[in-house]
Amino acid sequence: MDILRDHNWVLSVGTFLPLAGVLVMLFIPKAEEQLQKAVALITALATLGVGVYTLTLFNYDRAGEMQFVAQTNWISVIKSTYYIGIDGISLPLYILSMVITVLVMIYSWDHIPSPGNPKAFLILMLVLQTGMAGTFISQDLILFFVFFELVLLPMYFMIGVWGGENRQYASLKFFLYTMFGSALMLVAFLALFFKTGAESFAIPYLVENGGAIAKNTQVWIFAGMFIGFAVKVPMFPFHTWLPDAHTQAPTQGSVILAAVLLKLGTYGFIRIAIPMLPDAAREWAPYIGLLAVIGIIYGALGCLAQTDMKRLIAFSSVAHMGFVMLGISTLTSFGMNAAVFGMVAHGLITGMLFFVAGSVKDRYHTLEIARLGGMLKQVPHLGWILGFCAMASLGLPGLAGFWGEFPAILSAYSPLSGLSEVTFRVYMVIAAMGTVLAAAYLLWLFQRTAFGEPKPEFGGSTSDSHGHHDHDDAHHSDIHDVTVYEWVAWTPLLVGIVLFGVMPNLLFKLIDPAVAAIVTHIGG
Amino acid sequence: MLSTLFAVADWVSPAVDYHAIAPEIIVAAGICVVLLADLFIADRSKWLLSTVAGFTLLGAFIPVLTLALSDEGPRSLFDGRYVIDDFSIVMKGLFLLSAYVIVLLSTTHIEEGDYYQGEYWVLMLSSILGMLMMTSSRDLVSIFVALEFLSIPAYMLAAWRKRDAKSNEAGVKYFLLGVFASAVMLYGMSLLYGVANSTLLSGLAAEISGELTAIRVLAVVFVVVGFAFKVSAVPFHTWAPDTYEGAPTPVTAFLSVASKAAGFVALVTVLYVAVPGASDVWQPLIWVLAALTMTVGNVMALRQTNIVRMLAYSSIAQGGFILMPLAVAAEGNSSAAVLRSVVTYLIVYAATNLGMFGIILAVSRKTRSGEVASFGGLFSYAPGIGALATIFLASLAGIPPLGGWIGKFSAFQAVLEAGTTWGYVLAVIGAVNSVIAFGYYGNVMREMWMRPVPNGDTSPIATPAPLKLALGITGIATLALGILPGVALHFGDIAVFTSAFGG
Amino acid sequence: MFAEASTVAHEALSSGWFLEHAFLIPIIPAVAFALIIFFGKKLPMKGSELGVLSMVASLVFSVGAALQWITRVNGATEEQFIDPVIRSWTWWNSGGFEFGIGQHIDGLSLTILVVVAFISSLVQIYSLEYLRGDRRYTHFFASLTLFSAGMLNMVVAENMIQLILGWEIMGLCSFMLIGHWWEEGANSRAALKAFFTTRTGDIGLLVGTSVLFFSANSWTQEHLGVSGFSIRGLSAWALTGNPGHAAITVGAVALFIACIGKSGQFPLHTWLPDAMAGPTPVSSLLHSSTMVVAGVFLVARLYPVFFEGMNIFGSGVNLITLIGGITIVIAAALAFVQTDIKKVLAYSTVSQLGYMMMGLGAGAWMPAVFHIFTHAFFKACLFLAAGSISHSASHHSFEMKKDMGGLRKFMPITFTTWIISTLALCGVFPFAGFFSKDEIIDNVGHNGYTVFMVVGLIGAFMTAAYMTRATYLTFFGEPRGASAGESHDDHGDAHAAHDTHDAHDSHDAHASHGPHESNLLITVPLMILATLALGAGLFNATPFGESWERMTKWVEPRSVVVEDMAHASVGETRGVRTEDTVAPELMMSAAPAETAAGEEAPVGEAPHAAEGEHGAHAESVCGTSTPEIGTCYAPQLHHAPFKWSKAAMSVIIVLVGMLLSWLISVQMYTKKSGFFVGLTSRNKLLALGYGFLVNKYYLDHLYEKVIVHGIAHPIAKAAYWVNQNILDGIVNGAGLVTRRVAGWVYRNVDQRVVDGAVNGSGAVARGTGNALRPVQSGKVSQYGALLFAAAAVAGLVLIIVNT
Amino acid sequence: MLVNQFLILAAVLFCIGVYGVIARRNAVMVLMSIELILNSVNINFLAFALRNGSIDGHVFALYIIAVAAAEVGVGLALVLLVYRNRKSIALDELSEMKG
Repeated sequence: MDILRDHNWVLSVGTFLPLAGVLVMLFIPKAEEQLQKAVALITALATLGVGVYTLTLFNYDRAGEMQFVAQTNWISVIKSTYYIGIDGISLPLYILSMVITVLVMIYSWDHIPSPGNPKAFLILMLVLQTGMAGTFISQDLILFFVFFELVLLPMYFMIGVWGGENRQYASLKFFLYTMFGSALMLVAFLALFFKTGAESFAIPYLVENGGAIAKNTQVWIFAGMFIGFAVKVPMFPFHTWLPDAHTQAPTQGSVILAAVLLKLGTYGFIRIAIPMLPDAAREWAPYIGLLAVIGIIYGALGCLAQTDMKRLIAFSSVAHMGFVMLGISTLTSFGMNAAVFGMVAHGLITGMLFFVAGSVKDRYHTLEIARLGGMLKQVPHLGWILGFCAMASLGLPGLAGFWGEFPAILSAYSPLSGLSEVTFRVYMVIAAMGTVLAAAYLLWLFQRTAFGEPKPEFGGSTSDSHGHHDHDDAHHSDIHDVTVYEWVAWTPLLVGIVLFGVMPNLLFKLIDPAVAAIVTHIGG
Repeated sequence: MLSTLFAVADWVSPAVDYHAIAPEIIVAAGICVVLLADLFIADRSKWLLSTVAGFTLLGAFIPVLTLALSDEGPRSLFDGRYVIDDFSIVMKGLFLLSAYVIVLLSTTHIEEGDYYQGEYWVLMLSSILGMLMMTSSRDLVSIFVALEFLSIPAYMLAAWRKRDAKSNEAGVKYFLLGVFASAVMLYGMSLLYGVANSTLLSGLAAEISGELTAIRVLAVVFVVVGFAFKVSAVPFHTWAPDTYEGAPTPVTAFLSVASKAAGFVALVTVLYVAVPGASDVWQPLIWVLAALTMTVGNVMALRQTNIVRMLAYSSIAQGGFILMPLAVAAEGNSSAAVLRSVVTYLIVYAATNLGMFGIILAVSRKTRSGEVASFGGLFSYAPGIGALATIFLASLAGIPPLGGWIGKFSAFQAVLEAGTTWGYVLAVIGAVNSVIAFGYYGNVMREMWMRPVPNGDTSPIATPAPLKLALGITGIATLALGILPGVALHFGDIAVFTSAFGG
Repeated sequence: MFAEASTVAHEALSSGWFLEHAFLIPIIPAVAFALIIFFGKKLPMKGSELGVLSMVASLVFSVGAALQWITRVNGATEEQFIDPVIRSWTWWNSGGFEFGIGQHIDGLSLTILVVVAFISSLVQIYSLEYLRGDRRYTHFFASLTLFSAGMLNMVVAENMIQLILGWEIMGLCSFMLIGHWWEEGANSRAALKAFFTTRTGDIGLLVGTSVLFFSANSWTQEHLGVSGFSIRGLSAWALTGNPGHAAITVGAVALFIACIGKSGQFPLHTWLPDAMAGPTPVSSLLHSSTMVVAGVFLVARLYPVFFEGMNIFGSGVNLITLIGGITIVIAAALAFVQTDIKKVLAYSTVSQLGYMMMGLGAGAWMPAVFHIFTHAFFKACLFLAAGSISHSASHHSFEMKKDMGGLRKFMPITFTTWIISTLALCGVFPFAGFFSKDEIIDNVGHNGYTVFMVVGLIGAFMTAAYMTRATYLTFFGEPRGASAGESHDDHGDAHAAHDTHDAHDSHDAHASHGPHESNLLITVPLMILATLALGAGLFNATPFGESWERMTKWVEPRSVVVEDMAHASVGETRGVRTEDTVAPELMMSAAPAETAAGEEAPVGEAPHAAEGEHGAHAESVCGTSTPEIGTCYAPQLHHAPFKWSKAAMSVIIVLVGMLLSWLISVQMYTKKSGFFVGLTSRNKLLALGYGFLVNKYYLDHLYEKVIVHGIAHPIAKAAYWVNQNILDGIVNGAGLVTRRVAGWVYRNVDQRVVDGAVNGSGAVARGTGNALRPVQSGKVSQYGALLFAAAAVAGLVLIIVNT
Repeated sequence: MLVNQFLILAAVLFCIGVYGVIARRNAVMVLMSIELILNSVNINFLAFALRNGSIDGHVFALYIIAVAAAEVGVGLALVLLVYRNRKSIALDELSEMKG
C-alpha cells in the first residue's frame, strides 16, 4: 500500500480527539474542578501521544510530499472535500500546537485565571487545539478556512472572559481584525476557485493550476489573501490588535496566541498564497519585504517605548514575525526555510517569555517594569529563565532564535532571481540593525527587572520598607520561586530552545524538502 | 364581450391532482378544526389547540415527503398556474418545519398571555397556508392572492396584544405600509398584464424580454418593490423594526423568518420565471437594494439596545445577504448557484434565527426585559442557554463551523461565480458587512460572557418543555448544517424551478 | 608547470592526534560550563574546580596540538605551504546551502589557542582567591568557563557561522561577567553598554558574512567543494582576483566595523573603560588579553579578504591603519588623566589594540599576531597586579591618587612583576613588548605607511610616559588613603560592590594589618606571567637573526609566490626574505606568470609598481582554476630587515618618555606632600631649608603649572572631555535617542494613527447609524413617502438607463 | 377605443392615492387613499383586458375587489383598536417606536 496513504487515520484522530474530551467534560458537573482538569490534561496528553505516534510513522526521507493523506467527500455540491495530509512544513507546527496545549494544561493546573470556571476554560482550550491542528493539516481551502476560523471564538472568549482589565476591548478588537481579514480571504479563495475553472478546492490542485491565471487577476486575489494572512501574522500596519490581545489575555491565552496562532498567518503565506499565485507573489514580494522590515524596526521601537513587561514581549512578536516575513518575501527556499524555522523558534521562545511574564504577574501582581527589579535576588530561577529567554529571543547563536533570524537576514542578500537585489540588500541591512534593537530592548528589560535590588514594596532589603509593612506582607506571601507545575510546563520549551539551537538540522531536514517542493512553483 | 360569455358557458372544471395540493388541504382542514374546536372547548383546556396546530403542520409535512419521494416529476395544475416542483416542495418543507418550531415557541407564551388562543392559531395556520400557496403559485393572480393570504393574518398577529399600545402601533404600521406596498405592486402587475396579455408567469416570460419600453421597466420595478417590501429590503424596510419590536416575540420570530422567506419565494419566482428577460432592470435594482440593505441594517443594528429591535435590523441585514446573489442571477450560468444560495441561506437562517428568538423568549421569561443588558452574565448562571445563544449568534455572524457560514459562503460563491466586476464589488461590500455585523452580535456575547449579572439575580432559568424542544431542534440544526454543510446545500441544489431559465 | 613544481616541493605533512582533535578544545570548557551550572553548587569547591580543570585540560590539548604543529612545520620544506588541519562536518543544510562545523587549525589559531587557554587557566586560579566568598562564586566560574569556550570556539572555527557563534557567546559572557555585581546599577549599565556597543558592531559581522558568502559561495563550491562560509574558501577566493572589487571591499569594511566594536577601536572604544566595573580577573581576561583581541584575530584570520578588500599593499593608507593609528594616540592620551589604575590599563589596552590593527592594516601580519601573543602576557599580568593591590593593600579601591602609593615596600612580588610588565608594555629592549611592538612600527614604515610609523613612535612615547606615571603613583611616594590604613568610607563602585559581596572576614583581616603581599594563589600567576612578559619576546626575536624567528617560521602562512628575477632586486631592497630560497622554481614559472600578469592584473589596484606586480602575481597563479594545495591561501607578505639603528631610536624615545614622566610625577605628587610634611614637623628648626623648600616649591609650582597644566594636561584633558562628552555621549546618547524616538513613534504613530484609524472606523460605523436615525422616524406617512419615492426614483433611473 | 384615456385616468387616480397616503394624517383617510390606488389598478386591468381581448384582467379585478374588502375590514378593525387605546387616529402620534 502507498506509504503516503498508510495510517491516514492518525491525522484525523490527532485533530478531533480533543473534541471527544470536550464531550466528556460537558457531562462532568462544573463543581468537579479537579476532575475537569484531569480529563482535559489526559485528553491533551492522548492527543500529543497520537502526535508522537505520527512522528514515528512519518517518512522523513519523503518529507517533501504529503503523507497520511486522507480524502473523503464533504461538501460535494461546491466540490470541496475533507482532504488532509501533512508534510515537512506542517509537521513541526502540528506537533508544536499539541505540545503547547499540553504544557498550557499543566500550567493551568494551579493557574486558572479569575473568574475561575475551569470547565469552560479548558473546553475552549481543547476546541482551540482542534482548530490549530486542523489548520495545519487541511489540504482543502474550505476545510482550511473552517479550521482557521474555528480558533477565533475560543480565543475571543479566553481573552474576553479570563483576561485583564481592558479585556473586552482587546477581545473585540482581536476578533474584528481577524474576521475582517478572513472575510476578504474567503472572497479571494472563491475568486481563485472560479479562476481555476471551478474544478476543486484542493490545495494541490490549485497550486498546480493557479499559476495559469492572468497576472493582474492574481495580484488582486493575492491582495485578498494578503490581508487575511497579514492580519494574523501580524504585519505592520495590521498589528495593533496584537499588543492589546496579548497584554489582556490570560497567560495561557498569550502563550497559545504567540506560539501557534500567529503562525497560521505565515503558514498561510507559505502553503497557500505564494505557491498558488506565483506571479502575484513575485509582484508583491518587495512590498511584503518592506512591510516586514518596517515591522522589525517598528516593533523594536514599540518595545523600547513600553513600560509593561507583557506588552513589550507582545511588541517583540511583531519584530520577530517581521524576520519571518522577510524570509518568506525572498521567495527562495533558503529564506522560507529560515521563515519556517523562525516560526517554530518564535513559538518556543516567545511562548516561554509569556509564561514567565504570567508567573511574574502572579507573584508581583504587576508587570510594570519600573516597579519590578532584583528578581535574580528574590526569585533567582525565574530571573535566570527570563534572562535565558531574553538571550534566545535576541538571537544568540546556539539557541533556537538565531537560526530563524540570521538565515532570514542572509537570505535577503540574494532574493529570487527577478526581484530587485538592491532593494532586498537594503532590507538586509535594516533587518541586521533590527537585531541590535532586539538586543537593546530585551537586555534593557532584563536589566531593569532582574538586576539591582528588589523594590521595597516587594520586601526589598531596604530600611524604608517598614513604612508600608502591611503592603509588604501582602506581596511577600506570593513571591516564591518557580513551582513544580511551572517547571514541568517549562522544561520542554527550554530544552527545545537549546536543542534546536544546537541541532538546527533536526528541523531543517524536515522543512527543506517541503519548502523546495513549494518553491518550484514560483520558479525558484 | 360576448365571446367571453360564451367562454364562460362551456366551462368544465379542471382535473385536480389532490396529492399535489394535499399539504394545503391538510392545513386548511386544520384551520377549520381549530376554529370549530375553539368555540366548544373550555378555557383551561385551550392548550389543546396548540397541539392541534402543531400536529396539523406535521401532518401536512407527510404529503410533502411523499411528493418529494414520488418520482412523478413536477406536477402542474390549472394549466400551469399552480405548480408543485422541487423548489416548491423544498420551500413547503421549510415553511412547515419552521412553522412547527414557531408553534413550539408560541405555546407557553400564548397560554400565559391573557389573550384568545383560538384565533392565534387560526391566524397562524392561515398565514402558513398562504405561504404554502405562494411556493406553488406561477400566476400573477395566485401570487397576489397567496401574498395577501399570508399577509393579512400577519397584520392581525402583529397587533395581537390588543391592549398594548405598542402592539397596536406595530399592527397599524405593518398593515398600512403592507397594503400600500401591495397596491404599488398591483399597479406594476397591471402594467405587466397590459404589455404581456397574460397573467401566467411563463406567459410573461415570453413577452417581457428584448427591448424594454418605459412601461415594462416601470412594471418590473413596481413588482420588485412590492416584494422588496416583504423582505424588508432597504429602503422599504422601515416598517420592520417598529413592527418587530411591537409585536409579540413569537410573532416577530414568525415575521422575521417565515414571512420574509415567503417574500423571497415570491421574488425569486417572479424574477426567475416571469421576468428573466428584464434582468437589465432588476439586476441593478437588486444590486443597490442588497448593498443598502446589508450596510444600513448593520450600522443601524450597531446602536440598538433593545435586543428584539437589534435582531430586527440584523434580520434586515441578513436579508441583504440573501438578496446579494440575486443581483447577478442572470449573469452567465450563475443562476443555478444563485438560486441554490438563496434557498440554502433561507434554510440556515430559519434554523438560526428561530433559535435566537427561542433564547430571547427563554431569557425574557426570567428577566422580563428586552434590553441587551438583561443578558448580562447569562453564561454564569445558565451556561446551557448561554452556550446555545453563543452558537446562534456566532452562526448569524457567519463563523465556521456553525450553520451561518455556509449561507454566507454560498452567497459569496454565487456572486463571484458570475465573475463580473460588480459582482466582486458587491462581494467585498458583503465581506466588510459581515465584519461589522459581529459588532452587535459580539456585543450580546460580551454581555453574556464578560459582564456581571445586572441585578445579581442568578436564579436559574426555568425553560418550559416546548421551548426546550424548539431550542434543541434549532441548535442541532444550526450545528449540523455548519459541520455538514452538504445537507443545506443539497436542498438548495435540488430546489429548482421547472421551466425557468435557472431550471 | 607551476603545478608540477609545487607538487615536487611537497612532502606529506605530518599530523597528530591533538591536531586532528583540536575541535575538542572548546568542547571541554563548554561541557564544564553545563556541569557547573547544574551541579556546581553541590561540589566541594562550588564548581570552581571544574572550571580550572577544564581550562588546564584545554591548555594541555592546545599545547599538544601546537607541538605537533611545530613538528609538522619542521617536517616541511622551507617554502612549502603548511596546510592547515581542517576538519568539517555538516551541521545543517537549507535551501541547497550546506552549513558545516569543524576546525581550521594553523599557526595563527594555535597561537591564540595557547594564549587563551593559558591566560584563562591562570585567571581562574587567581580568581579562586580573589573572589573567595562571593555570593555568586559558582555563577562567576560558570560564565568564565563559558566565555573561554566561546573564545576557543571562535579560534578553532572552520567557517564564519561557527566563528559568529563563538563571537556572540563571548559577547553574552562579557555581559554576565561585567555585570557580575549587578546589584549596583552602574555595573549592570556598564554590562549593557558593553553588549550594545559590540552588538552594534556585529551588524557589520552579519552583513559582511552575508555579502562574502553569496559572492564567494559558487566559486568555492566549484573549486574547493566548500561553502562560502568556510575560512579556507574565503581566503582562497579573495586572492583569486576574480571577486568583484565592490563585493570584497564591502565585505571587508563591514567585517572591520564588527572588529572596531569588539576590539574597542576608535570611535567605539568607550565601552572598554566602563567595562572595568567587572571584577579584576574579568578585566584581565576579557579586556586585556582575549576577548578584545577577537576583532584583531578576525582580521588576521580572514587576512586575504582584508588584504584585497582594503588593498593593503596598494596604498599608503587604508581604513584599518587609519582607525588603528587614531586609536593609539587617542587612547594613550586618555590614559594620562585617569586616576583609576584599571582605567589606565584599560586605555593602554585600547591603544595596544590600535597597534595590532595598525600593524595588520599595514601588512605587518606577523608582528601584529606576535604582539597579540606578547601583549596578552604582560597586560594580564598588569591587571592581575592591580587586582592584587586592591585586594591586599588598598581595600578594593582602584584610586591611585587616593588610596595607593609607596606600596613597593609592602608587596615586593606584585611590585616586581608590575615593573617587568610595565617595561614590557613600554617596549624596553630585552622585554617581550620590544620585540613585537618595535617590529610593528618597523614594518609599518617599511611597507610605505610612513605616517603611521611616526604615529607608532609617538604612541610608544606616550605609553612609556603614562605607565611611568601610574607606576609612580602606585608604588612610590608615601602610602595614601586606604594603603595608609586609614578607615575609608567613600570608595568607588567597585569597592562598594566588593564590600557587599566579598567575604567580610577576609576583608576585615586586611583591614587589621594594613597593606601586605597577597597569598600564593595570586602571586604565583603573577610571577608566571611576569616571567613570560620578560621572555616571550624570544619566541620571535628578530634582532638575533633568522634562527630566532621561530614564530615567523611556525605561524606565518607561506604563500608560494612566483617571483621573477627582475623583481628579485626590488625585493632585495625591500628585504623580501623568501626570494633566494624560492628562486629555482621561480625561474621556471616566471614567463607564464608574467604574461598572466599582463592580462589579468587590474591596473587601478596598484598605485606603485612593485606592489602592483605583487598583486599581479598573486592573481596570475590563483583563481584561474582550482588552486594547488598549498598555494593561494594567504597573501604574500614581506618583512622589514631588522636595523639596530631603528630599534635603538625607538628604545631611546621610550626611555625619554619614561624619564620625563618620572620627573614630572616626582614634582607633582611627592615633593608637594614632602613640603607639607616639612611645614608641619620642622617649621622653626630649619629656616634655610624651609626657605629653600619654599623656593623649591615655588619652582615646582611654576614648573607644574606652566609645563604640566599648561601643556600636557589641557591636551589630555581636552581629549578626555571630548571622549566623555562627545564620543561616549554619542554612544550613550544613541540609546537614549532611540528610546525617545521609540516613545514618540509609539505614542503618536502607533496609538494615534494606526490604532486610531482602526478604532475610528468603528466610530464611523456608529456615527452612520446615528445619521440614519431620522429615517426611522416612526411616522407612517414618512415611511410611505420613502417607500414610494424610492420606487419612483428607481423606476425613473432605470427607465432612463434602459430606454 | 378609449384604452389610453382609461390608463391615464388610472394613473391620475394612482397618483392621487399615493398623495393621500403620504399627505394624510388620518388613518381612515389613508385607508381610503389606498382603496383609490387599488381601484386605479382595477381600471388598468379592465382597460388592458379590453385591449387584449382576454378575460384574465376581469378575473384579476374581481380578486382585487375581494381582497380589498378583506383588507379594509382588517384595517378598520386595527384603526378601531388604536382609537380605543389612544382616543385618536392621528398617525403622527403613532410613533412610539423609532430609531
